Amino acid sequence: MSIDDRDFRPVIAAFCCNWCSYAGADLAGSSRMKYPAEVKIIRVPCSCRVNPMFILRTFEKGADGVILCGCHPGDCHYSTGNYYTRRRMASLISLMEFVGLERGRVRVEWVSAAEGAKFAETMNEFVEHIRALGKNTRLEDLRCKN
Amino acid sequence: MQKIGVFVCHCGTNIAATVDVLRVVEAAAKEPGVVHAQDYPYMCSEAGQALIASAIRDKGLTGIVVCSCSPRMHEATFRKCAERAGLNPYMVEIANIREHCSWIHKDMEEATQKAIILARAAIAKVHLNTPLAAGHSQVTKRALVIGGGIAGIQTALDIAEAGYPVDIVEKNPSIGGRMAQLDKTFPTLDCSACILTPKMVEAAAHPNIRIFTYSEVERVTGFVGDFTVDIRKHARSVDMDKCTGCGLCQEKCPSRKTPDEFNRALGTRSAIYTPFAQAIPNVPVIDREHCIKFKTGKCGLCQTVCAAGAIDYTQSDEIVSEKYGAIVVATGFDTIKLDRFGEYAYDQSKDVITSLELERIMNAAGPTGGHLERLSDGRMPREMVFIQCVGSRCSDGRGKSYCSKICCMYTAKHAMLIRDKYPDVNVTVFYIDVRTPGKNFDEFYRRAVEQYGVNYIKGQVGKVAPLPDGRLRVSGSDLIDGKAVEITADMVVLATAIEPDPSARRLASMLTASIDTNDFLTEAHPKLRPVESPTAGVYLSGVSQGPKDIPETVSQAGACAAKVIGLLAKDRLTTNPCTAHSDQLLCNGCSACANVCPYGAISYEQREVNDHGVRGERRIAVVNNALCQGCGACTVTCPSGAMDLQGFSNRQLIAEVDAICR
Amino acid sequence: MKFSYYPGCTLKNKAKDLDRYARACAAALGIELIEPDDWQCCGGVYPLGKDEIAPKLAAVRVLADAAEQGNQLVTVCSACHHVLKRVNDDMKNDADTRERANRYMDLQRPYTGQTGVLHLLEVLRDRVGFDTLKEKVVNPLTGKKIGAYYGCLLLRPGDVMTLDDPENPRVMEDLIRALGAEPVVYPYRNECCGGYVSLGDKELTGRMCDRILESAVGFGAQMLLTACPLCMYNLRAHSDLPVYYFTELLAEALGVKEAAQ
Amino acid sequence: MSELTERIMEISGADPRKCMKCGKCTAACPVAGEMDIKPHQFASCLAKGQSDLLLSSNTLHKCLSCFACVERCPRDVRPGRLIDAVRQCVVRARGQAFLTPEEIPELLDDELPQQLLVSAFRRYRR
Repeated sequence: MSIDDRDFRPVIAAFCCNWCSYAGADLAGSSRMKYPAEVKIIRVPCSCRVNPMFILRTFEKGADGVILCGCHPGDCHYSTGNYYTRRRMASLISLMEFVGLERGRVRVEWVSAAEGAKFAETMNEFVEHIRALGKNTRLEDLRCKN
Repeated sequence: MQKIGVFVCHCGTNIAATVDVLRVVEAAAKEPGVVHAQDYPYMCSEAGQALIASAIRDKGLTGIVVCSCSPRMHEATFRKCAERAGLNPYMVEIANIREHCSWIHKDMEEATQKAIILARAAIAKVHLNTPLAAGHSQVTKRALVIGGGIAGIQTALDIAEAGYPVDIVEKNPSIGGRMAQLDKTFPTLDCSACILTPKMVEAAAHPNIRIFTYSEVERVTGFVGDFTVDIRKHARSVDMDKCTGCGLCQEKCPSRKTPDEFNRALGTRSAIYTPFAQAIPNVPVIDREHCIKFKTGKCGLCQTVCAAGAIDYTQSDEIVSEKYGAIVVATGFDTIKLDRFGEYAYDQSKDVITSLELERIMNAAGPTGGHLERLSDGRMPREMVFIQCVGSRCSDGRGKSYCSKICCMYTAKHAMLIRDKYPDVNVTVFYIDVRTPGKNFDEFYRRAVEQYGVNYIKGQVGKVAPLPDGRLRVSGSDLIDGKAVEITADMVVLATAIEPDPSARRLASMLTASIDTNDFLTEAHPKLRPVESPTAGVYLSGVSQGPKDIPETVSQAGACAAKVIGLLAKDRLTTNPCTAHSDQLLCNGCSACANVCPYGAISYEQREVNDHGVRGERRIAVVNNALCQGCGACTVTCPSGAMDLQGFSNRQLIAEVDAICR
Repeated sequence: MKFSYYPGCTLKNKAKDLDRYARACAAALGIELIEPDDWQCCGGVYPLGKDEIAPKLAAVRVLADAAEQGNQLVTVCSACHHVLKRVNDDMKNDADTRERANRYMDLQRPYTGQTGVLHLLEVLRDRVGFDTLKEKVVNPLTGKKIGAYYGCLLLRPGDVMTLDDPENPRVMEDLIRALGAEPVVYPYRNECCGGYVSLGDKELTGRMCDRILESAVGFGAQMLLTACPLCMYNLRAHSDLPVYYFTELLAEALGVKEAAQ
Repeated sequence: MSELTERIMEISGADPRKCMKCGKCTAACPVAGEMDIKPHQFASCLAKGQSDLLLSSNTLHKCLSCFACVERCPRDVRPGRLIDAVRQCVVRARGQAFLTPEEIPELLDDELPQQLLVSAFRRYRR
């Protein structure tokens, strides 16, 4: 491992639904559970608000990993939103694989408002995984960089 | 160009200890459009809010960003503050630099960098915010309480007393719940039925309360202030208006072998039955699964003996549809199944019982007439062993990881009552910890030890082995002496873990109320909003939210009622303006959005559209703002990108993404 | 029905009965048992240390051989069954063991826990079915009151063995019932007999066996049934009660005992 | 944490800090009466970092690895694995055995199954 690798600080965006996962992240915070500062959370009303285009945009902008968190299937605040998420993301993930992006740069996780520990664990694991994958060079669009 | 103010909160040291607040202010001030940036120790305080208000007024701010705790905590506070200062409340964004930053990181540099990025994202978003106006909706001034135990009864009584109509839905033939099954209550030892029955009667007689027993919630639609609920009233096969409650049918019923649920299946009941003598309503139901008439067509004895002519075999389930402003979940608990705890021999010996079964054995109306005896041979036990934490505090996947909270106290109660009534019976309690945090609780437990001579052994039991002579060898450990001990007992009582009633899970999905990994309903905030669900208009009462004893349940039921009354007292509610809308120039009327909308909020209109000078009539999606809840499903489904969501627009979210990746 | 069959070292020596009757019963029930050409002792105990690889390799070899044949692997000895199932579980679920074992073994194809390991009792219950078995019984053991003795290795740890409820098992009782006899359920049937401690401390194993036997006799057992040669050794040393391998009574009921001898 | 404690946790893959001190392991152990240090005390000594106390315990040779403690532990501490890990630390360090091959012949009898010998040897020496 080169020095550069060790210093690699991935950019990771986490889309969290307001009702479950964002609250789960809050609980992780108020319980003082640690996870890496690389993770930046974007609040959305429901995981189904996340357009696959947002995720592609995030990668174009140079993010190394994107994680989308919503309520557990069956527990969606809007009844069915996360079912749409599940279907859309399954397609997106196969598409990303098809175009040659490393497996695992996009992840979908269900985290409830009560699962602060799961949120922290998931983030620790995801960041670790992205660190192992290294920098996202395949989708990054230099023209999009400021 | 917006004129943006950024306000960075120290939250005492909660934020400032890990985030260099001044550097965040400095960095924010350099962002385009930011004309004002400052920090303050407590932004949510009156003085902090005054700072924000004066900055809005003095500098003519058009949008503000508050870098502070979670928006779930204080977004509403800062929106109100902005409104008071003349700024549209939806021109406020929060950067969560506490829960999502200072509290989870240790390194100051790292946390400060992250806080700056979160602030930038919020600034980028607020640039694209537009003033929004909240709409209004009506409030149906009636509440629904699901579950007719002490939690549901107390909540219903308190709401009814405030003058609002309440319906209680109870799945069993009578209200009363678990408390009706208890013999005595701690820490005063008063008789459970004696203090519960008057409340049941009061609820039944209250002009504002309707009780649907033998009924279940089937469907819930709508939202806070305007729920529509379908209630299935199971066919009772007895006419509630005609029945006089004489009980003759139950006496004459020839089918008597059904396990009696009220007595935890320790005894049997007739097929036509009321669960217990003080049942409310005092009208029996026919259990069709066990009724001879329904099974074979031959019998009809109850109909013959009923002088009031109340028996009606032709009744069928009925669906009642009603509107409610608020819904209270009070579905209570059951004890866990013990099939994964074979070491305690619950399935192998009749004399190993759960504490709830002991309640029935100790109760005068129970299967043994209140006489303490072994269920195997009817003999009086001489040596009794209680085992605590059976299935509670288990993180190995067999039981529940939480403490069931009530077991230490009811075990002390049982031990004390037995020693009081039968001084010759030796009582040993195996415990891991005795937990008695409650008024007069520890004193109560100590009385069991000091006054009643109950033998408390600190240690868990490893095996209960039935012996050929019918007794039970209990192998436990005594941690104070550091050794293994064995007691030959006549009866073993298991303080079995409690879990939410199985109906809670189904109900939670119907109500879109969140539920935790143990199936307890989640509260909106664990400390500050303990009786509200995160789903507006849904409230939590009793054990459905977490383990509780009776005093706590009653307090929570009252608190829950106060919240419901607060809601029903309003004539109208402001609605969330963060709703979807379609761009009529982009919409091609394909119906994709309407297909995914869970609220039926999208319809189509023929509209005259001027598309770059070309006039024509088009089919356009129209969102009903009163129905739209703002999930955003339609925005992603729309193939032409015509649908967008106010407050979380495509451009706003992309601005946040860009700011984070910068 | 065709399975790879691992007898284990004890069944080739002191516990020949357990093996002989197992083969005879399998044949009578239309089960083909194929013994691999060369196998080694499984080690008798499962190595508990997470860093121990070498003592697991003999088991991996047998498992990998069954995988090559495309068979599931059947055993009758409690100890072999215990070791094989647990090593297989490691090969399936513990990446470190899997990787290191494969590096040592230099197999044609890497082994990743794909072989299903079954105790003969599981085959009887889940493949043959006790109802079918009952129909094949020619000498029902009517009137016999039999206590099943499971011991520790067969059942625990329950999440890996998955043979039965580790605290309140019933597979042997169901077998006894299928053979026409009456099972005697007694609470100490899943408590340890003392195992290999009897090598140095016969007194201790004596006390442990006494407790088991006292319980079995107390509930009316006239004989005991076991699947483990070590349990057999310890129980016989301390009991007047006859102790049989389950395969022997099965052979008797199926009418193949004489022929097997 | 001492190096020894760390080694024991690594070899056992079990975590004594999960223990809630209920004593169910000792209660479930069929030979707890013979042990100088009981199974629950193993977990607590390790959690406190007093692992050296355990090295000379007779528990190392009394434990049958029957897994009653492992099966019944409500916190998934797996005391049986902890005991075995300590035992391994002892035999690995000492390079000598509780039982030597020379001692074996006089312990044998005609009925003794091979399984017993193999098991005992695996457990008692390395």
